[in-house]
Order: sequence, then C-alpha cells, then structure tokens
Amino acid sequence: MSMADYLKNIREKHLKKRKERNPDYPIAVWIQNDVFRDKTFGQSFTIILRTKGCKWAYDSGGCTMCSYLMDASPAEITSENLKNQFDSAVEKYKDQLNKNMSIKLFTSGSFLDTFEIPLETREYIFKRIEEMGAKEVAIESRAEFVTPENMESIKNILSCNIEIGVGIESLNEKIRNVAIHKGVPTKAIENAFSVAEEYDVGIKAYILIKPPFISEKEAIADAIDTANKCIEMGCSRISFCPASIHKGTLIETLWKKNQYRPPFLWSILEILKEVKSKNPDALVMCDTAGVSSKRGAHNNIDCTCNDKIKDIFNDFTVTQKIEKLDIECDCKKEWIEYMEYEQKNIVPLGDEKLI
Amino acid sequence: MSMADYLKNIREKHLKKRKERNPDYPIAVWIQNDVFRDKTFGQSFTIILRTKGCKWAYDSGGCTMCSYLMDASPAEITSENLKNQFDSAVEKYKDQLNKNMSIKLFTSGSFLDTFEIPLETREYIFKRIEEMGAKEVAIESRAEFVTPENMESIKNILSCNIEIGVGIESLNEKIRNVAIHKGVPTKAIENAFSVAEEYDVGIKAYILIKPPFISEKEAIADAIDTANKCIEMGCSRISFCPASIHKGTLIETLWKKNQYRPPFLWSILEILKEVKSKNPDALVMCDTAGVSSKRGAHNNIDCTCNDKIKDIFNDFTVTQKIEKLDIECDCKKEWIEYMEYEQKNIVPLGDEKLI
Amino acid sequence: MLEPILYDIGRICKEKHESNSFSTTPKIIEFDINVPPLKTLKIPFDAPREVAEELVKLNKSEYVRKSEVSYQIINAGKYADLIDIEENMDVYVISDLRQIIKRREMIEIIPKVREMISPNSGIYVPGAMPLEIPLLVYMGADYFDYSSASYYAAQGYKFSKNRLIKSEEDFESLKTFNESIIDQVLEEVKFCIESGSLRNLVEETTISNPYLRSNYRRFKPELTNIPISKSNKIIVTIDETKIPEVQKYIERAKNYEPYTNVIILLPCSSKKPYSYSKSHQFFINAINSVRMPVEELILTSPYGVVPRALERLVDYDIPVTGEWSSDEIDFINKYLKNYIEIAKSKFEEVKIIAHLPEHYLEILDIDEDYIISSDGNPTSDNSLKNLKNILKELDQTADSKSKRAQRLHNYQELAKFQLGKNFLPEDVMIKGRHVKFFIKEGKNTVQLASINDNGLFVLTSQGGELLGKTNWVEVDFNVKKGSLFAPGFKDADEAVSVNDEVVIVKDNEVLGVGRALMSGKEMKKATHGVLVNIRHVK
Amino acid sequence: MLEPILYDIGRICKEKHESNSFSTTPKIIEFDINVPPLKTLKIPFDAPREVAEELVKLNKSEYVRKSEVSYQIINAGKYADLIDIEENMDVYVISDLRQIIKRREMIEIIPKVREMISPNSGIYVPGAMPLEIPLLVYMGADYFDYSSASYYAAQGYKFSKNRLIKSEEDFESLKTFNESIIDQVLEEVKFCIESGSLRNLVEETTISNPYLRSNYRRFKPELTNIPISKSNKIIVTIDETKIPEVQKYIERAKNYEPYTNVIILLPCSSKKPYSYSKSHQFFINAINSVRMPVEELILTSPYGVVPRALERLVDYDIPVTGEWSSDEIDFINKYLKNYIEIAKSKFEEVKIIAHLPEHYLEILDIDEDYIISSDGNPTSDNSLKNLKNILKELDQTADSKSKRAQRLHNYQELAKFQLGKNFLPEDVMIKGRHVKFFIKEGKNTVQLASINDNGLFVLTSQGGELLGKTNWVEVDFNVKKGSLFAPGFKDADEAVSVNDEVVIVKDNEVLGVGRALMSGKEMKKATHGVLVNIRHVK
Repeated sequence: MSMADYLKNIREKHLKKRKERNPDYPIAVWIQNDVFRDKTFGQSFTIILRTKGCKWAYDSGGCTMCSYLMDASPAEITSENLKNQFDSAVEKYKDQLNKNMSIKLFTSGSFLDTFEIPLETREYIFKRIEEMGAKEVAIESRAEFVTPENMESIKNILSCNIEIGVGIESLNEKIRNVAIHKGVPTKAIENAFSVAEEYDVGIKAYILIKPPFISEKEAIADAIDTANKCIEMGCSRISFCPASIHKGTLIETLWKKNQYRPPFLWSILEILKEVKSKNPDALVMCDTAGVSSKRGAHNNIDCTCNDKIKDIFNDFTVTQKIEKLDIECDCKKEWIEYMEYEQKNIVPLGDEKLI
Repeated sequence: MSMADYLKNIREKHLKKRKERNPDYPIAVWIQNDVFRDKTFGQSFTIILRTKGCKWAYDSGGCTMCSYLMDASPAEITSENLKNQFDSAVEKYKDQLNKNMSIKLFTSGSFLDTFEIPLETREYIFKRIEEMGAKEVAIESRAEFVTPENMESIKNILSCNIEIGVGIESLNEKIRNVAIHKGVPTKAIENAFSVAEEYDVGIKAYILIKPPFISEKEAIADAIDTANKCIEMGCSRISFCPASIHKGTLIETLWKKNQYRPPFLWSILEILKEVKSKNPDALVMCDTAGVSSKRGAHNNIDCTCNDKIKDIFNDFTVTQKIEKLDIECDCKKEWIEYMEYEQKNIVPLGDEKLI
Repeated sequence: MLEPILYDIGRICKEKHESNSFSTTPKIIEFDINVPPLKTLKIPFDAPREVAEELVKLNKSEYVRKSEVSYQIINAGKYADLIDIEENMDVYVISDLRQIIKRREMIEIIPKVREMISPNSGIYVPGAMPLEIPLLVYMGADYFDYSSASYYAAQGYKFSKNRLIKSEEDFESLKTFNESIIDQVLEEVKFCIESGSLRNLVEETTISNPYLRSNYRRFKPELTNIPISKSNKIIVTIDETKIPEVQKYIERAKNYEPYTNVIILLPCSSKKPYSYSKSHQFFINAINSVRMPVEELILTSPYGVVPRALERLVDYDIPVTGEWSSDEIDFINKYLKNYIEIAKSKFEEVKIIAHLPEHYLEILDIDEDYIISSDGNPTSDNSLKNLKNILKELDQTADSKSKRAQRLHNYQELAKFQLGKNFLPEDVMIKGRHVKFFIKEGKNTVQLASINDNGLFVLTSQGGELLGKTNWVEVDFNVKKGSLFAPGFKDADEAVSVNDEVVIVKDNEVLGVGRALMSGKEMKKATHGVLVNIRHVK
Repeated sequence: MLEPILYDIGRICKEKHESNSFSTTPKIIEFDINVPPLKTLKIPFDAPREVAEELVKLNKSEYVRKSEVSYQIINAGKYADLIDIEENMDVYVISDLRQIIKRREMIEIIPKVREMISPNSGIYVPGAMPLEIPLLVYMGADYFDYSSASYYAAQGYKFSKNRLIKSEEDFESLKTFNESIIDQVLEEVKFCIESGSLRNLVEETTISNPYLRSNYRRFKPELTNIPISKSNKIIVTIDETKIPEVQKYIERAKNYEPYTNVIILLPCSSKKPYSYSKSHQFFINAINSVRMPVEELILTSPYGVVPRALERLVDYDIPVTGEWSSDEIDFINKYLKNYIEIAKSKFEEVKIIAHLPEHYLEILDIDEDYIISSDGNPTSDNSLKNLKNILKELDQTADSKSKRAQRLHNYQELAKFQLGKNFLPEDVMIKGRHVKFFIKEGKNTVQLASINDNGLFVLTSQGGELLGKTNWVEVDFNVKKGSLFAPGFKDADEAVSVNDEVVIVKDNEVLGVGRALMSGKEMKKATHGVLVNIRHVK
C-alpha cells in the first residue's frame, strides 16, 4: 500500500462521519473589514458555498493537513442548489451590500473545478455579481484550473478586479507533493501564474506554514522561500496559513502522538518580517484561524504573548507595517532552543511540554 | 559485667595459647648502640628476663594495648631460674661486655615487683652487675614500685647511674586508667617522680602514642601534653611508644574491625617536634618497634615515606637534632584530612583505605 | 529549632534564624559541633558491650552541650539500647556514620533516635557521602556537612551521586567539585520530598551499594509520615509489593467489603483513575448494560487488588513489560483471596467473572470457580459481548440491589479506608460532579463533606461531628479556624497520618475539623509550630 | 574511526585523530551532523507504515553523507525493518531519540543498528539527557551532544543524574550546569565500563523512569560482550536472576557434570571464593575427614547453584537481609533440579546432604530425599560433627573414587565451562599453588596451561593444540606473537566472548593461542585495529 492509499483510506473512513446538510444554504456567509488588492481598505462579502468538495481529496485522499472536505456535501449538489445558496446569501445581506465591496466566493475546494461548480452555475453567479457591482471578486482554486478557458469564462462576464486564491503551500516539490500531498506539479503553478498574468487576474498565494515531516526551522525557511518566489512570479498577495490541526488528517494523527506541533507564533513573525522586508511592496497577510489555540499556531501555550501576537497578525494584515511585528517575550528563548533541539532530534518534535 | 571483667576474660582466654619455655633462658638478650642518660653514645646490653609477668595483667586483665604477658612464663619461675637466666645471658656475651656499657634489665612487667623478681634475686643480679661494672643500669617498672624501700635496695648495691623506665602512657586520667586501663593513679606517678629524685634515680617516661577511644588529633595533643608534664616533673628522658597492634588485645579487636588505626608517622613527627622544641634540653626518643608495618605506626601504607620516617626516628633518637624531623610527602595531605574527617566522625576511624 | 513543613517519610523543615529569614532542611549545618578534646572516650561501633556501657556513663555529661545551639552527641557503639536521649535538644549528632552505614544496627539507631525526639529537633549526621544522604534523610536526618568532600578529595576521589571515581585532579578542585555534588544531592532530596518521590531517590542512591540497599530494605518506615494518597503519580519499578505506599494501601484496603456478590475482575490501565481509560470505559459501559450492581475489582501491580470504590487512591507509573515477577503474582493472589474471603463471609456465595487478558488469566490462582468472560483482548467486541451476556444471565437471578445504593456503599467504604470509620448515614444525599454530601436537618440541608481532587473526603464540622472521636486531635482550649500550634495541643490519635483529615476534639466534644500537618505521633512530641490547619469549627 | 578497547556490554573505544593524540568514547561528538535543509522529509515515530516506506526511499540519498566524516542518519519511524544500513560509515546517527526512548521499539532500533554495523563505526544519539546516556551506551551508543542541556535550560530545568528539577536560575547558568551533568555522566560511564559495573550505572539511571526501566528490562544484551568472569566483584541488588552475568553463567553452568553421586548442599558465604571463608573452611575440613570424594554445591542468589569446581568464576556482593524473593527461590530450585537431573542421568542414584541453615532449608523444593546434616547453624560443632558422621557412614558404601581424580575432573569441568570443551587428558599433571598443567611428551614435560588470578585457564600453544578448533579465530597468514589486526583476520567462532582465551587457526591448523579483545561476532565486522593478543605461537 502506498502513502496515497493510506491517505485515501483515512479520508474515506473519516468521511463516513460527514453529515448531510440543507443543500440550498451555503456553509457560511459573512461581511468583514478587509484590504483590497490595491491596498485600500474596505469591506468584503464572503460566501462559502457548499459543493461536492475537493475532487483531489476524493480521488487521492487529499492534503495531509486539510479536512475541509468534511464541510462539503456527501449528497449530490445540483446546479440549482448552488444557485440557491448564492441567492440566499445575497438575500440575507442585501441591506449591507454595495458596489465597493470585495466579493469572495469560496468552496471547500476549487471554485473553478466543474466537478464542484458546473460552468453554467459559475456563469450564473458571475453574472449576478456583475449586475450587483463589486470592487473585487475573489475565488479560490487549485492551480490546474487557472487555464485560459477558465479565465476567458470569467473575464467574459466580470469587469472588476479578479483575484484567485491558489494553494501554493510550498514551492518545494517534496514538501508540496509528498509532505502535503498536494498533487500539484510545479509546472501547473507556473502555468497558473502566467495565465493569470495574461488575463490580468490576481493570484493570491496561500502558503502553508509548517507542513508535516519538516522541522520548525525548515518550515520557516520554506515559507519565506516560497513567498519570495511567489512574489517574484507576480502574485497579487501572499496569504500565509499557519497549519492548524484539522480532525481526521494525517497531521492530527501525528499531533495526537505528540510528533507534530503547529508552528510557533515566533516563527510566523519571523516569516512575515523577512518576507515583508524583502518585498516591501508586496501585500503580505496572515490567516489567524486557530492561532493561539492548542490546535493552531501558538507559542508556549501558557504564555500571555499568544493573544498579543494574534492581534499583531491581524493588525499587520491590515496595516502592512513591518514595525507592528516587533514584540518581545521571555518565551522567545524557548522557541529558539526548541528549534535547536529539534534540529538535533532531526525528526520534528511535538509540544515542548510533552517531550 | 564491667570493662575490667571483659578485659580479664579476653586476657585469660588468650593466655591459654601461651607456651611453656625453658625457664633458665631469658626471653631475649642483645647488645646495641645507644644514648646514655648523659647524652653520650655507647653500647647497651639488654636482657629481657622471663618472669611470671605483669601482675596487673593477671589481676585486672591489664592494659588494652599490651600483650607482653604472652612472653611471660605460664609456669612458676623460681629465683634460681631467674639467676640462671641472668647468668646465661652474661655468659653468652661475656666476650663483648665491658664497664662502659649500659645494662638494661627488662621483664614483661615490673622488674621491681617481687611477684616477678624476688628481692633476693634482684639483689643477686645487682650484685653481679656491680661486680661486672657498668656505666648505667636501666630497669622498667610500674610507678607504684618506685618506693623508697626499693630505691634503698638498689642504691645499697649499685653505684652507677640508674634509670627506671616507667610506663606513664598518659597523664590524662581517663585515658590512662579507662582507655589504656593502666590502673595507675596519678598520685602513684607523682610519688614515683619524687622518690626517684630523692634517690637520684632517673625516670625514663614511656608515653603511649595513640591509645584507643580517642582520635588521632587528640592522641597528638595528649602525647605532647604528657611529655611536657613528665619533663617538668623531672624525668630523665622521654621515650615515645607509638601504639602497635599486639595479638589478643582490645585494640587488636578494634583494629580488626577497622575501628582503630595505629598512629600516622606524621603525628609522631609532630609530637617529637613539638616536645623537643619546647624542651630543647630534654632527651626525647621514639621507639620504632613495628613502625612502618601494617600493625605498627604508619602513614598511608603504600607510601614510600614510611621507611624514610622510620630512619628519621632512629636518627633523631641518637642525634636529638630537631631539624632531622623535617620531611615532606604528598601523603601528608591525606593525614591532615583524615584527622579532620575523624573529628567529624567523632569516633576514631580505621584505616583510610578501608573506610 | 525546626518546624516540619513537608513529610515524605523524610521531611523538610523550616529552620528559624534570628533574623526573619529562614532556610529549609535537609541542609548543610552551619555550626561546628564541639567535642571537648580529651574529655571523652569514643565508643567504637564494635566495642565490647562492657566497654561501651562504661564509656557511655563516662561521656554522658560531656556529650550533652547546652550552648547557643543545644545538642547531644549520640555514641553508644552498636548498642541502641544504651542510647539515652536528653529531651528537647536542638540537634542530635549521630557519631560514627562510617561504621553505622554499613551495619544492620543502623536501623536501630538513626530512625529510633528520630522516633524518640521531637519533630522540632534536628538530626545531624556528620561525614555523610552523597550516596548516603537520601537514605539518611529517609530515616530522619536533617543536617549534613561537607567533610566527606575534603576527605575523599585528599584520597584522590571524585564524587558522583552514586560512587567514588578515582581522579588525577588536584585536591582543591576535587574538594570544590565534591562539595558541589553534596549540594546537588541535597537540592534533589528537597525536590523529591516536595514531589513525593523521595523513595525513588533513595532507590537510585542505594541500588549500587549492597550495604545501603540492605539497610534500605530492612528499614520499616513510619507509614503515618506519608499521606494516604500522594498528589503526584508514584513511580514503582522495583520492590513492588514492599514500598510504603503499597503497605499503607494494603493495611487499609484489606478490610474493604464488597457491596454485592457478583465480582468482576478487570485488568489495570496505564491511565489513572482506571475508569478514565478507554478500556475501562468499555468495561463500564458493558457493566452498565445490566440493572444489577456489580463489584468491579482491578488486578494490578503493585497494589494487588483495587476495588472501583478506591481507584482514585492509587496513581502510579510502572514499567510495562507484560511480565509478572513471582512476588507480584503471590501478592496479587494473596489479596485477591483475602477479598474473596471477605465477600464469602458476607454473602452466601460469590460469582466471579474474570474479564482479563491472557497474561492475567495465567497468573490467577484462586480456589473458587470463575467464569472467563474475555475472549483474548478484553476490549474486543467479542469479549464485551460475552461479558454483557454473562451479566444479563446473572441479572435474572440477582438480588434486588440498586446501583444507587452501591454508589453510597462505595463512598462509605472510602470513608472507612480514609478515616477508619464510615460517617455517612444511609439517608445522605450525594450531589454534583464535584461530589458533595448533604443531610437534612429539620428544614436545612447541611453539608457533611466533599471529595477533593485526590478523591478524598474533605469534612465540614458537621461531617466531623458525625465521625466523632475518630482520627482525632485533642486540644485544651476553644480553637478557632486557622493554625493549631503546639502549645494548645493536648493529645492525638496515633493513627493520624500527615495530611489526614482530622477531627478536633476537646473534652470528648467535637469542635471542628482540619488537616494534619504531621502525624499524630509527631504531634505528640512537638513543642513548636503549627500542627493542624483547622478548616471548620462549629 | 573507532577502535574498541573495553567492553562491558557497552564499550570504550579509542577515537583516532589526525594528530597522534586520541580520546575515548563514549563522548561528546565534535562535529555537527549536517542534514541538508528542505531536502529530506523526516519520519515521525508513529508515521503510518505506508508513509514511512515512501519517505525512507525519498531520504535515502540525502541521509548517507560521505564527507570528511562519513555518516548515515537512521530514520525509519518505529519500523526497524525499514532501516537499510550503508556499510562502514564512520558514524550512524539515531534520529528522534525523544520518541524512541519511550517506546518498546527502541530495542529493535539502537541495539540492532549496533549489531549490524562494524565495531569501528560509532553510533551517535543526538539530544540524550543524562539519565538516558548510560542505557544508550549499554545498547551500543558512542557519541552524544549537549543539546538537551540548552533545551531544558530554556525550559527552566536543571539536570540531575536522574531527573529534571525546576529552577529559577537563568538560562546561561542552567545551560552550563546541565552540560556539566552530561560530562559527569559520561565520565561515570567510562569509569563504570572500566570497572565492569556499567550495568549498575544503568540500573541507577533507569530505576526512576518507567520507560527506561521497561526498555532496560526488555533489552537482551549480547552476552559475548562481557567476559566470562569479571575481575571486580559484581554488585547485584535487583533483577538478581536476570542480569547478563548470571545469564552467561547459567548458560554454561547448566551443563556441569558432577563427579560423584554424593552431593552436599552448602550455603554461600560473603567472602569469595567461598572456600576462602571461615564457614567453608569448616565445611571443607569436615568433608576432608572422609576418603570419599563429595560434590560440593553452593546454593546462592543470584547464581542459583555453584559447584565447587566453578566457584572462582562467581564474585559478587549482594544485600544480606536473609530474605529470598520468590523469584530467587524459583531460580535456585530450578537449577538445583537441573543439576540433580544431570547427576541422576550419570549415576544410578544420588545422595543429597543438605548442610544448610534454616532459611535455606525453608526454600528447598526438590523431589529427591535428602539428609539434613546441619543442626541450626551449619558451622556449629554439632552440625559439623553430624556432617562428618553422615559422610563416614556413606564412605563405607561408596565407590572407590579418588579425590585426586576429582581434582582433575573439576578442572575438566572448568575447561568445559570456559572453553566449551575439555582439553585436559587424563594423564595431565597438575602442579603448584599457582596451578599449572603439564603432560609428558617423550622425555619432555610440556606445559598446557595455567590458572590465572580470575580462576581461568591461560593456555600455551600446546594447550591450544589439544583444544583444537574450539573458541577459535581463523587467520590467513602465519601469525607471530603480538597483535592480530583486522586485515589478517579471516573468521571467528561466534561463541568467542571478549577477553576469552582463543585458539588461532589457519587452514584448520592450530597456530597458537591468544586473548580476544572483542567477541567473535564483533571481530567478524571489524575493519581496523587489534582483534586478538596472540600470546603463544608454535
């Protein structure tokens, strides 16, 4: 049995726990303050559509840290359902929506994968947005779907700025395709960047901080390296995603055995500083979902600096000011020594309290 | 049962091993180089008479370090036997004897105790010596026999210098009469000194170095103290006797359990230096019987300094030069620390290798 | 003057200074014992008894020193009966450790001196080496010195925690090093008393020395100097059945009475309490599938048998190799048999179900018939189904006992175990997740006790009143909440252990309840300091 | 490149430097392992097997580094079978100690790597804590580092030899202190290997840690890595019947054949050899009062039963408390029964006399009848008289065997024990206090062997010739007296232990005899250094 078989097996086992939900409502929908691609501030309107979910996850077991497929629907989702989801979301927030917003359309997979969203549905949604008016439209997709055909289909309808969030995760082939098991060849990523440039579509590069099977120190280096390369390749922004422990994933298995630890916030600070200082014009953000909790990125879990640094991330994401990242705490020493010790252990350590 | 009973018991038990010898021959007899009471050099003629032995040892168990009684005769020794012993000794060495010698008459007890040597025998021997001529006569006796009567009986016959070796051991009452179990009151010692002075008889004070039940440090202090007092009381010379382990004694019992250790040679050097420097005119000697052996006084038994120091003692005894006592060795540190550690242990330690 | 603050067989005391500062023992002593030179004759360990007797008399007046710090030097050779303790000295100095440490009489000397003297007095053992210090503390010593450091440095030895290592280094550096090892061991001793693991440290330091190990094994520590249940896991890797924690448990658990005659034998789990483990969750679910209450009995090393009612009192880590030693097997079967005997004397007949894995079944050696409900792994579906079926069948024929009543019974047994007596009436109300006990008094609901994090009862004064003069401390004045000092103390139950819940009585009347800071035996000898923290008074 | 110089399960090696100086392992390693960043994916201990397999393949080329110091990083999670050793690296680096140390798979990883690699290769275990180092050395590790010192200093922990102690000291001073503890433990490890007491150090450091203790107990050390008899007393205070010294003894002693069917059971003595003790002097005198030869068999823990012929091979110190554990009792009886079985298969009938004190008689559990000759204390006059009388009576009916022939028999059994084969012909002459063995060859008297201070045979080349290809080392050239280096080595008997007398053979011809500096198994993997000291050649 191969690693892929293993991942497929645990995925299938875990998917049995998935529950059926009303197919006419999206997974989530909300409005929040945000930074636009042109670095101005405003509001964004996010809809997470409930689709069939990420095909890669079904076919191959998917990524080692991801369990978004659990949110996807076990039952068929028709084109009609998806339209209803969009419509109901818009209906819900109709009073707050305006033309100066960014509209974000996420699935638990790839918006551009017709396995999840049929072309007809995609066009329906874009048309409705074009009618409503928006400053930006953001979608998410695996790199292989950033094709000329798909860009045509968007550009034919939407006139506003468009940004596609692509899970680059890492530009290290081993890390991306073995450790993360992303299943995206480097070639596909390069294609996506060039296609996007050709069609003047932005690429928001999602970069995973701390995949499994590498050390904290390597994770820092890899995230910095990947970000720098993505910026060089012309991404519209960098969104760092510190790993957090999703249920039913391989990294959860490792974490439960104390053989994986989500990244330290110190590591993320270092990454952000490094990338931002090297690329002062780039838009660099950090996702704070799970940050400061046990299953998310955190420093010594008892330390008070965790919440402070979470705030710093949010602040930095909005302000893009590098000096916001300056903070000191006694526990920083523990992080430095943790990394040193982990290098000696060669294999990643778990939580510092449990070694 | 008291301590005396105990001592008597082990004495009796041990005496059973005593063998009968020819009562007409002395225990030993020899000629050697010696220092006289007037500090000049010459030869001495020593006869150790085989008597019935020390009455104190029979009556009370005797001293805790002494087993000379083992050399004494289990059978009756008649006056005739004693005379024969003397005569045979003189006969043996007749070619070497002359009038400038010191004649030493020792028993395994007190020469002046009529229990050992009847008055008539004593007078026979003295008369023969007077006939032979001698520069000095030395005898040994417990203090209580240094009486005016006994002095009269000697002086009536002998015209030469007379010196009586008296086992003072220690002038500390507890040490002398409990630890050593000498059974001689301080009064008796004082008497002996004054009687001796009155009759112009010298007292050679035997002082025991390191009785049982006291520490090495205390043993040094006690020996110095005792010597100084003896000199003050007018003894003719000091003869230090470093304890050695006689068979069948209480200190042998303790030594075998590693709860007693014969004195270090360093201790003896210190005692000699101290006493000689305080009393430059006094004749201070050190017996070297057993010295440097396991059962005698010794430093760390593996150390090469043992034999060197033994030679120093012999040299010093003859020359009386204090600077002869200067010697250094690495093992001196061990002695110092041994004493410190012993003080902390409160109870005397055994051999440093076996602790 | 010492005031004990923690006991773990050995103890930590506050040492009061003239300034307000204080330090804690075990520690290096700060004054020099002065044995007046040439005034005493020291008694070697193997001195003949007659000699020892004579010298003891001779030394008496010199060995009791009433200087600024009063002390008595203990020196009677190997004859513990010749030791004549002068009361209430600040310090008792044990002489001749170099002999004592190797000899069986050691346990007749050092621990006996500790037994005779006040807890406010210290024991000073001059000349101890690092490996000897933990055992000496375990036996009651408080003070040490650095003298062995210099002595062995002069001999060219470097200390380790366990041995002497021949070294070429010079005296001064060896001395400094050796002293630092003594400091380290003293620090570790304190750390281990604080964490309840002094025994482990003693094991570590005695295991490579047959003399120390012999004396450790001969020594029977005073069990009231450890709490009934430690707050940290205990670590047991050797001497499983002989350690004080187990002895103390067995002494009390052997009187446990089961509630019903259906006894199910279960394996232990590495997670504690057992019922928090996955495997026991499975067992409990299966057992709860029937209406009938069942006695759950866990077989385990080192504790032998642990009824579910007492499971929170055992918390331990042992090596898991799946092998039992013969001693462990004998021990488990002995106490299992004892348990069955009690059950049989209470019920006409017992029904024993062995829900155990293979390596437990192999060691089972009892006279009664038993049903094996497990099929290989006892957590397998098959095993659990079997168990349920067997229980279902028994349920048909069972007496009508209730699980609710069993819960009360279990707490009553816990009370007997902890306090020596059940104080919970049959109509007590048991409430809450953090369990509390109440009774109705007229219209009022009165709390009697609660269960703390260690699974033990914490009494209210009403609870104390129901308990009566049990596990008691007697005082001679009307106490208030707070500290009970030695001067107000009158008497105590000698069964009281350090940390115990105690009932405060005066003239046979219960005044309140509190927590003992030392054992009843120690209180009776104390002259200073706090003996009990009084929590509730009427 | 390492050259082993001493084995005590674990080993000390010379580490050659470019300069002429050398240092010895176990030690802190002096170069940094370079794992190329982002080129490998590390395998967590519990990685699923499928993952581990894939990653092992992926990492292979990156984990074998042929720099100035060649090394291979071992990382296969818990799957020892996935470890693929690259031959003759200088160093093998064990990754993920933090997981390995707690897990049963440890003994499938570290000792197995040691088994697979050359004795000239080192094992480096990064990140070890002080308490782990002795066990790791015992399992074959050579190199360590200080990394745990800093890590735990940053966490605010101070090292002791056995545990972590929470401290308020600052990072730098904790780091320095912790490093010094690692140094101390490494120094002690070496000292203990030199004095043959590494097992004791391992016991000390594993006893308070259930994980380490479990892995220590699971580990079955290679018995050829200790000599057949150590020059220092061994100390045994726990695990009596399971320690390697006893296992090694039993493996050989269980084949011992008694000379006569009159067997007298004797208690052990604390003085060794037993026959040097006072009590055994009494027994031997009593036994010598009859003409008939008698088999003297000493009952003892930890060795079980020791025939007089083998007594010089056991030298040990155990705690004397007079109590036997059940395991000790079982062990003694097991091997006593085995001994009696052999005697019975050799003789028609055996006569067993138990000249034993009470607490020995209590544990005696054999099927055969036996006569008790002791009356209380076996050294009492009465007991000894009894014994003499019983022997006298038996003497009447005994076969005519001679004590002289018994002496030869005993040496023949010793030869079987030591060398696996008797090489002493019946007409050998045994001479002198420092026993020597001769035969007549024509007119010449030729020496075959002598007995050394440890009670073992030292062979001459003539002795070796009689022994033949037994306990052999095969070479491919005509050796001279002196060192046999790896290049001249061809093959060796896997039964050869370190320090063994070995026969040097070439083309099945005996060339001489020597002393093995390592086991036969180790020799077969060695590429450098001295393997055998050749003492005699023809």
